[in-house]
Amino acid sequence: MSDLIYTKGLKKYFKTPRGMLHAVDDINLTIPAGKTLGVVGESGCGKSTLGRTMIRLIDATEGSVMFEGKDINTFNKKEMKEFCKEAQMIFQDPYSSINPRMSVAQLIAEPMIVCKTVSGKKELEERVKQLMDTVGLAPRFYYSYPHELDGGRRQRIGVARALALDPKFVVCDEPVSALDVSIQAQILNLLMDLQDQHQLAYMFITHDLSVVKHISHRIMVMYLGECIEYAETDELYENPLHPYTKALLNAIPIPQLGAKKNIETISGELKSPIEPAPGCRFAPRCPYAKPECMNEKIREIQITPTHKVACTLYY
Amino acid sequence: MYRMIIKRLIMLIPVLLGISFILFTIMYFTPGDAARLLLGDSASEEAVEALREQLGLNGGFFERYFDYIGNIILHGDFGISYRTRNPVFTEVFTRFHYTLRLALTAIIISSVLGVLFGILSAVRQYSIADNVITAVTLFLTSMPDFWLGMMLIIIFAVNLKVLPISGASSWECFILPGFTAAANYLANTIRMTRSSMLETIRMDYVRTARAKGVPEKKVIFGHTLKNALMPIVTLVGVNMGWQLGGTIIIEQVFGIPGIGSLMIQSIRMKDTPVVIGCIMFIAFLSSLINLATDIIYAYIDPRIRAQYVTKKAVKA
Amino acid sequence: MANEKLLEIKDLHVVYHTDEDDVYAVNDLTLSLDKGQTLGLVGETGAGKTTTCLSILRLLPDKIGEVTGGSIRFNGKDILGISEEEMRDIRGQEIAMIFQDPMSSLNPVYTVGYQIAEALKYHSTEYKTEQEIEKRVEEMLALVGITPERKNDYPHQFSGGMKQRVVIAMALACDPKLLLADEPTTALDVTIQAQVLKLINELKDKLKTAVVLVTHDLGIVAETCDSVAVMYAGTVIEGGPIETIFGGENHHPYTVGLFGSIPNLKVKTKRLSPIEGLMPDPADLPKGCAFSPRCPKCMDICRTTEPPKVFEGEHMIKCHLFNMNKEVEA
Amino acid sequence: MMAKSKNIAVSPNEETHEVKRRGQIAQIWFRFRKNKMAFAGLIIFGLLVLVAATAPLYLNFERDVIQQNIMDRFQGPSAEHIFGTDQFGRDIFKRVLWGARVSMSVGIGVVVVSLGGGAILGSISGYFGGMLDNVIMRICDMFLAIPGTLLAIALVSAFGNSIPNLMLALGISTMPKMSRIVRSSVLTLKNQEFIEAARSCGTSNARIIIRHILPNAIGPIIVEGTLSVARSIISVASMSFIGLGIQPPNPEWGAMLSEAKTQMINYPYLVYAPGISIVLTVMSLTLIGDGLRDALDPKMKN
Repeated sequence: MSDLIYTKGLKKYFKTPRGMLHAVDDINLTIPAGKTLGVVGESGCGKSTLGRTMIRLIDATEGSVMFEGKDINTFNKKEMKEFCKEAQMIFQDPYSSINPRMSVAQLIAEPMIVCKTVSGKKELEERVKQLMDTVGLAPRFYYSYPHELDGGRRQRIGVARALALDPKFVVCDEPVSALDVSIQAQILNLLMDLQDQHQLAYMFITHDLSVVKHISHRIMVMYLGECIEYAETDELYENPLHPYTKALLNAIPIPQLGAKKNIETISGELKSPIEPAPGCRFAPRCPYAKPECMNEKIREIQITPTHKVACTLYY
Repeated sequence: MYRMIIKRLIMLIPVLLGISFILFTIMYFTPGDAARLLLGDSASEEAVEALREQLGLNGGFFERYFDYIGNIILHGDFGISYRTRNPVFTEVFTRFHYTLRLALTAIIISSVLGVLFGILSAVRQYSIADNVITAVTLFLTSMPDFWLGMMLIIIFAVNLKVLPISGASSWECFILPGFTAAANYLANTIRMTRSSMLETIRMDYVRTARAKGVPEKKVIFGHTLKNALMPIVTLVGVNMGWQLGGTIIIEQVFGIPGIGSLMIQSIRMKDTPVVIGCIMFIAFLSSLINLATDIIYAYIDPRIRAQYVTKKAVKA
Repeated sequence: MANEKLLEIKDLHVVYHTDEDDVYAVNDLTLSLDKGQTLGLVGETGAGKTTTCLSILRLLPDKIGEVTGGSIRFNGKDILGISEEEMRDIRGQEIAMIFQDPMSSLNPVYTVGYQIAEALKYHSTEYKTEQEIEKRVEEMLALVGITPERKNDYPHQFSGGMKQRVVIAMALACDPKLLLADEPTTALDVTIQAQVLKLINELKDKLKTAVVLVTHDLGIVAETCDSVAVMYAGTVIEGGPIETIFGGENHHPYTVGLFGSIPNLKVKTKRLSPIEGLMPDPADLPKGCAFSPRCPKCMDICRTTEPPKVFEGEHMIKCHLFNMNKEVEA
Repeated sequence: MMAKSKNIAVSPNEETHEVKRRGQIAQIWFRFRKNKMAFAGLIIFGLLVLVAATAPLYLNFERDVIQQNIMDRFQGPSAEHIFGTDQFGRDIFKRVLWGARVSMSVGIGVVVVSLGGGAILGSISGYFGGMLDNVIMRICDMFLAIPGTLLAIALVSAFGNSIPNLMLALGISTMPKMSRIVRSSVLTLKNQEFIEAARSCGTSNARIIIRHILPNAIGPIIVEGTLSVARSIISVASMSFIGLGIQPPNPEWGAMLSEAKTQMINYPYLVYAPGISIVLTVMSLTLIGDGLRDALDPKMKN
């Protein structure tokens, strides 16, 4: 299995008036071609920032993102332009992520015009129509403006735009969380079909554990900027190790009668990732916290070749 | 809190310096010679030259500017008026109380009536009262204040003969100018109050208050107004600042010898120290008003209060 | 206790008059809820769930929202018929409501203690003096798991989950008979959502409050509700005790679609089976059954005639499919 | 690689369901026209522009507007002189008509200066941020601390009294406010996800500003521009009124009022026509501006 993209010790810190905000802290991940890595976490855990550093929409503070063996953080302007064709992004909000003053055709054509991947008007038009067909937008929307379309169709525009340059890697930043369940399922199916057809690698960012299970091959669980558990999807759901992962799984309501009688909850809420204390960042909420959790940086323990966890319980 | 006030006052210094520099530059490049203007065309060249020397008008641009600023910083001396040879301070203060009286009359009229009508308009949205208020507002914003002043003079002073035409000798003299100066700000205050109230009324917490069964009066004057007040406080503060320097034309219409008239005279006579002095004084006052606005904010909104408190706590 | 009707909505119609169109938000909605029971109101955005709750409290936006037909009976009283004064007594005291976004449901310029006390001040006969009210506020805060000393704090000093706890304390302060909870956990993170749901579950059992829980999440319904009403385009298309919705054989095609759209944690599915198409425009509803354009089992009659309510014991389905051999309500 | 694929997940009614389609401009126009007040404003303003533009066709500037007829001075309104005559015996109606030309063109000129400068400064400041933004905004703050009328008076005295200088002076004195408005609308847009989306496919800064930011910012800028023409007409009149704007005998409305000022106690009718003309023009522009604002962004309406 070839690794299309991987990171080494990736960090992104932001300066704030109250100190350094550790949005992404020492992340190591790999995504093979044609596979999906799900990134799960609650709001404020740094998953969106991670997604943006993966395609260098934001420059990393430290560490590297290796794409096909080259570090994207060292790319110059020209190399960046080439990289743009390989790595694209689908955004969360189908309303604010689409320029309201451009027609559907213009929106989908824009990346191809910017990157000059097509020659001639005719080819461009054909390509746009083909893309619209691919993502399931009827041809009659060619001249429509976004305000005439609903969230689901807008998100299809976002998908078409991301695919326009024939990328190998797409970061999907909560692409369905703003949509209703029935529409959500349509978009999820579309993304999965496209992956099969085009061998796309996805980084699928979400807070929804049931969605991520459905679409991912591997899953990374994040908490306050750190990766706390990293495993193959089935392994993670059958045998969650980290207390936070367990709590997350436990917290999802199951739409079946009697699926769960006792809701066990963890107490407390997410702290801010500004100047975090050393040690496990989950420790203040963890029911199993021990004194050593608070002291040193937690090591990642390799439980099986495909399952890592950062918790003192498994030292 | 005190820390915030002191910080704000210190931040004022570069702004005042910047203003003085901008104005000094403009005045420097204004054609005409203050000494010649003062002595008139009949004066001899020697006399003009002597006066020029005396007033320090012969130096280069930077020399004169730094002289001027140096005197302010070192001696607190804002210079003397070329025209009257009085200290600038005296000039400003003998005139200022007229402007202040006019501005206060206007600000009281515009704020009190503005907030009242604004609330009425918002609470009874789309009613006849709302439509009438909106129409009057539109009319007031479309009127040049000097024309309104002239019309008021024609109606109340010429035809009805109930109020004086011009002057500043008694309190009655300030009624017409006060209303004239208030007109525009009144319209702004009504508009702002109305839209701020309407925006706040739609907030979830107002709906929550209603769902709790809080009486409608309490919902409007407690939950809504207190939150809607923020932009209104800002507007009143800004209006007050503008009023102090913005009554120039109204003073002309009603013949009030306030600071506005002083400034126009001084610009015409190239009386640079007075022009700069006046405007720095007004800018300083406006900043104090802004500061007061922010303090009122902190009083109304606990979130802003908390900002000041935490800042202090972090530093301490 | 059971079978004592607390809330009965019959044939409710609500229209919003906007500048451009009349929006038919609620159409022919019928619901009922027994004392102390929990009803799950399920549906997607625009199904009319929130509008239904606001109609119960008579808090539809002034001059825009209008109830054009039907009746709402609460505890035997005709809510649509009583005066505004009487209605205000009901609000907060007998029916309380929790809104979706805890961040904006609390007034930023008042302390949380004051906001909880407010409902008591205007209604309660039990807590009259200042001390009694003060004590009740502290009691309520403790009940939702917040230390009573925090009553003098302002909303901005609380996190999202804590704010929602304050909102719950505020709603329950007067011991209402009915709590309308409009997506109370949607704005919260999963772990916090679990905490708040647990709290609501515990409190409703303890205080014997009836709850209408509005949600789009079938999982939440399964965990908390006694009965369910599935809404689509402003009307209930399927309803009944929870067992009949989550079990049983006959279901409305929309309900089937909803279940098919959710990726299930417990069952491995390769592909989701979503409902095709979109929610209809409530200003321009299709003729006949509102779901017919999206329905995989659509028949000719569905496009022309409004489907009848078909009953199977307490289980109701509003669909032509089941019309054939069951008793029909005229 | 991108093989032609069959439609995935197109809903069955995708082809049949007809959506309401209207061009964007047409839609704005539709909403604008529904607003009766704004539409009335547009008609009034249209008429005023028509009168102003065609004035040379039916008026002779020298003979009708400037030439003094001392014999006819101070004639009250009559059939011959609808608004009467002024102290030099000139027909006020004709002067007011011609005055529309002056007032409107100078008012628009002022806005061209302030909007042009403000748009450049504001968009640079908003888009690039950092030090540059800081410097530009601090300078704006200083200018904003000086009362606008006064700054304009000082600038006119420095530049010398002429129509282009007046436009420049008033333009500069309103430029800081304009910069701030443009800057804040650029700042809001800059943080939208679609700008990020554009950057994610390597779009250059210039293209982002031209293709993505300007088309979205243009609406509020047009609204602000319209309202600002209204305010400028008042400012120009005010400047003329205190003798620092357009000079007599040129019939600008403010200048006419300035001439009338000394006579108004005896001849109040001198004050009516020029003043009402200002009110009418400013009001129609305000109505248009407000109407445009609502039409461009229906959510903002209340």
